[in-house]
Amino acid sequence: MSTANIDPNKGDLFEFLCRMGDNTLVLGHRVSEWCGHAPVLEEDIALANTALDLIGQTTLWLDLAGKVEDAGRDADRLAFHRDVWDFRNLLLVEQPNGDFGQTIMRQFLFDAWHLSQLTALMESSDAQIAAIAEKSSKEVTYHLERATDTVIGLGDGTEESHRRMQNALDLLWPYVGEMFVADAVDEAMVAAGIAPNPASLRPAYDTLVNDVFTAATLTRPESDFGHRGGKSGKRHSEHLGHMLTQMQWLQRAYPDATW
Amino acid sequence: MSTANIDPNKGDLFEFLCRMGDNTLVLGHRVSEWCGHAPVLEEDIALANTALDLIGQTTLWLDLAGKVEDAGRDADRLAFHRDVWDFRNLLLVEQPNGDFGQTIMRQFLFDAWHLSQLTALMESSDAQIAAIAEKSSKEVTYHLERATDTVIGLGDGTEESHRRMQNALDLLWPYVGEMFVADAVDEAMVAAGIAPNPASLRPAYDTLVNDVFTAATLTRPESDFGHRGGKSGKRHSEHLGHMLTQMQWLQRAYPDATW
Amino acid sequence: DPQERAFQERINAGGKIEPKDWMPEGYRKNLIRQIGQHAHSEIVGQLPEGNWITRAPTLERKAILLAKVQDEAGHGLYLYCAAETLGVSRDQLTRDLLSGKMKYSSIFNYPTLTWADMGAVGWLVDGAAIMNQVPLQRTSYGPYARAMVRICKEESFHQRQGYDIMMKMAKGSDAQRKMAQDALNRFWGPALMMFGPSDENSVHSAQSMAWKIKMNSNDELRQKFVDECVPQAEYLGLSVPDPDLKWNEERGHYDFTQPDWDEFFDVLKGNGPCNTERLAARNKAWDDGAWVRDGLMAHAAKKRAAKLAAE
Amino acid sequence: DPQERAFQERINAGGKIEPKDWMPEGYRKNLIRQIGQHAHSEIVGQLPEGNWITRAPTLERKAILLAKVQDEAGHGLYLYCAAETLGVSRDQLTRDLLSGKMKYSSIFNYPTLTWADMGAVGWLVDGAAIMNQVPLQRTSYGPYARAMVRICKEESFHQRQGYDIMMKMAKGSDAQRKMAQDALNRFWGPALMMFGPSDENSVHSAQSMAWKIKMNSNDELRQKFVDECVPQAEYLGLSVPDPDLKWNEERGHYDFTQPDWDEFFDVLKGNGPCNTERLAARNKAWDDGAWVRDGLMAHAAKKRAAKLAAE
Repeated sequence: MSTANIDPNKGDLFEFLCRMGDNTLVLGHRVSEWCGHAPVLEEDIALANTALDLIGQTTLWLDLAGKVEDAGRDADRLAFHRDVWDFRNLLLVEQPNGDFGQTIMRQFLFDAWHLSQLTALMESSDAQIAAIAEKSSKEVTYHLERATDTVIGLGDGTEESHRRMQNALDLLWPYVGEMFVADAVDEAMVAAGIAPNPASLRPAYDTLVNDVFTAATLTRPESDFGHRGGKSGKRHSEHLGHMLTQMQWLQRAYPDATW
Repeated sequence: MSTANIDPNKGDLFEFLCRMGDNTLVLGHRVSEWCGHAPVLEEDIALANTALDLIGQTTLWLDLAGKVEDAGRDADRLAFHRDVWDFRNLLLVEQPNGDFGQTIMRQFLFDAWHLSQLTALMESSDAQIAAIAEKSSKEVTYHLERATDTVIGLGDGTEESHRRMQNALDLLWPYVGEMFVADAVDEAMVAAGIAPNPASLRPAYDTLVNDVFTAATLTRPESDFGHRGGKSGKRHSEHLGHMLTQMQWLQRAYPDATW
Repeated sequence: DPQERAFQERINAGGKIEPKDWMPEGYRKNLIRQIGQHAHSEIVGQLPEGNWITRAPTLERKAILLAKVQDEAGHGLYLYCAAETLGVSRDQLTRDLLSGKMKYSSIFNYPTLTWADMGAVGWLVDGAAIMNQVPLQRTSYGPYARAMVRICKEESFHQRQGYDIMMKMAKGSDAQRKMAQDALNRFWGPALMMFGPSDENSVHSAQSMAWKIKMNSNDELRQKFVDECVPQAEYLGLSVPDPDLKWNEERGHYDFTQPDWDEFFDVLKGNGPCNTERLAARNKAWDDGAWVRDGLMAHAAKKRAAKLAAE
Repeated sequence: DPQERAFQERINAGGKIEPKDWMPEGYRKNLIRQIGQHAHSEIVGQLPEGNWITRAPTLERKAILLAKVQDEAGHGLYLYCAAETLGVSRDQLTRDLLSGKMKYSSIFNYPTLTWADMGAVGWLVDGAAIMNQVPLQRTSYGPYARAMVRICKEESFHQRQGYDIMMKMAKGSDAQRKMAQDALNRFWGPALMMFGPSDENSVHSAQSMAWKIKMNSNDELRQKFVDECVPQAEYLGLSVPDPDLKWNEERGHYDFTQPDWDEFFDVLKGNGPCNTERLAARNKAWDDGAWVRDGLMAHAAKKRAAKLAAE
């Protein structure tokens, strides 16, 4: 990845950075919705911690996106003043929290991709991206460990916890495929040595999640059909718009205020 | 009521009209949240119908409020561009839908007050208010009939439906008192022959709801403690702000658009 | 079979079949499937539009949208009644919807993402529905034909309202125009799919047309729809997302690109963007409402018993 | 009782009582009540602030608020641990919270209605909490005193963050200033109530002070709080909602109006604006989470069993 070094189109790089930042923004928001409502105090703390890391990463990615775009938008402007069609997060991360099992399964499916993406980005030809990836990967290593343990603990727990985890997996699996599909933006990133080819991350991902599902006594769904439209922004789910009403209301209502 | 006829302070009249219009706006919104999710098709239709009536009444009240205020705000401007502290609806109507029983109990407790308020307003010294009240009272007569039948049907239905209706009543009863407490605005309305003294509506209300609770085999809560702060705007519940994020997002995000 | 022949001749002569008339099992079954599916579509169709009721931009728009969704529920009711005349209960049909055994129109498995989608749904989705339904006013089964008459009247009203929303958006601010174009981009293909696959691939077509429970070929209606929509899109100043779209002087029709039929079959299999959510929402409404239905029935039974005892 | 006398003398001499030391039943019970109530307050206290995490105005503010609420959960954890050293389990304390048998600070029964409330809660509520807690770093029970040291450090940080939010709001746009004043208006009285009723009406005061599990009188702390807050409000350009507030040269303190004690007792009885919701939210979290706790315990048991079998 670090061998090539063609200067990418500014627009492609901006898109790529929004994808990274919107994933953490949207997932961070979802996780923060749990605040005060987790099944046990330790989980309240851990979920808040995860959300906190993701919001921090968002600031890094979206500030850099704003710098690349060079149109006077910073991370806050990007986070709070775009409408659904401008969001570039994976459909997976905008899915609702559901029960705790659904939240943790979503986290695990994302973290497993996120960590390998960040690990690859640490070798990016873009030093700023490599630096953000390095910092983030430490946090995400911990997220993945926790999510893995919890998926295994609940998958291989009681009959009810097993059933709920299997339901969560069945529900969320169709959102996994989108992570690994490349488009023109990805190709431009690969050509510039900035980011890995999404498809190249799949084999390791499959190995990891298969091992975890086995330990968790969960059955991986047979179909690998994958919904698309989040990372391209072409067709998000209805959930994102509802999230934005909450996330952006204050900034939309008081556009001139500083906070 | 129609004997006195002192010209009221414009501000008081504006407040009063906002109270009427905000009640119907907020309750109409809540009821519309059911759309597509009711327990049976006939209820989907009936709930949509109720919401529709309430939204229609909102337009009448808030347009009149805007005319009285004479600052260039129409019903839409008032509905979609005020923040929580400027809302004057009863706390009752902003309470969440809960289960269907809670929704219907809220409707009944409100309708019973609403109809007697509108009936009194038909005698208002203000002809425009009397006209809106007359039109609305026809719709609300029907709302009250339906809500009454449903409260009785579910209260005196199965054990489960009885339990749920009693829970709903216990939960919502503390929001009834606010309807009957007069403040300076009410006193100004009484003095001007515009609106009845809120307290004067209580005896008939008590008779009505007691009869319905008896028929529904429900026990009226002992305490008549009543929460306040909605109609004065001093302290709404946390629910209203969340409702506004949804209700007002589009108008806040695109303040220059016409729709 | 002379009974079947007489039945067919009556249909050929333009006669109506009524509930008490004899009819072939296949006719009954096909009608139940078709009417039921249509009823389910009205019910599930409440969801994508209901999604924007709480975010409507003005009180008037909110009222119009509420009224529209209410109409759809009403259509569902007429259609379930029409199906009941064929000897299947609404509860049975509902259970078949909720279990996934019966289908509803695939279009409702697409999400509504901006306010412009309320325009696009009214304009294109109701537009396509009308195109399908107007001929069904002349369908051979009496109760179905009569339900269609009422429904078509309201649907064309809805379509005009949808087009009116699109107009406001297309003639509005830059952001609004962008929303309108984006909505058209997302709904064009799915709307074309509403007429079903090309006739050569359609399972039920020939027999259904003989029985007059299907009045036109899928391709015929799709062409008619395209011919009607393209000038409407032009009037809005929006571009139809089909680079190969052009007027064919010779045919007197627009040539256009077929929608993505792989996507269509994917959605049919349950892989549409919202299949899972739509069915989950309906199932939840049904399950959460069980105590209400039970409660009201128990009360009605008590009242009947009391009345009997008093007599 | 010589044992009790020795115990009291040790306290008088500034000694610390540790978990394994003998202690009077009343001391233990009072401490459990006080520490448990404090822990519950941290837990329930997550809710009013959690209410704005998803609506925070900037990424930084969102992160700060998340960190703060996380700290509160952490404080809850320390305090439950401190209580556990007295022989009561966290689960037991939780059940007593959820059933309404144990209390939490009444302040959390007030709603948070605008972003300025995040400022007011930090400034006034954490401010009042610190005023109560700083002296408790010297309380006689060792584990409690040590928990307080950690907690106070973080709380004073939270208070500064709250004041910083108020500053931004008070120096911001008209709407922001209005929000800030409105927040102060709503939280001033409830904050004064946080010190408890006047000492003559306080049940546990005298004995608790002798045992050094209460270090100052309620009125004394309330006065100190007012004296500190009034100049801070002035600096913000906000007015304290008390028309009779004025500096009393002679006393060297501000004279101020007592909060509405009827309201205080109403809230205590369960009639605060949010009592029902707060308890319902905690009960729902607990009930909905039962399968998670059970699942993780079952898994841990399986792992232990497997490990044992392997040995």
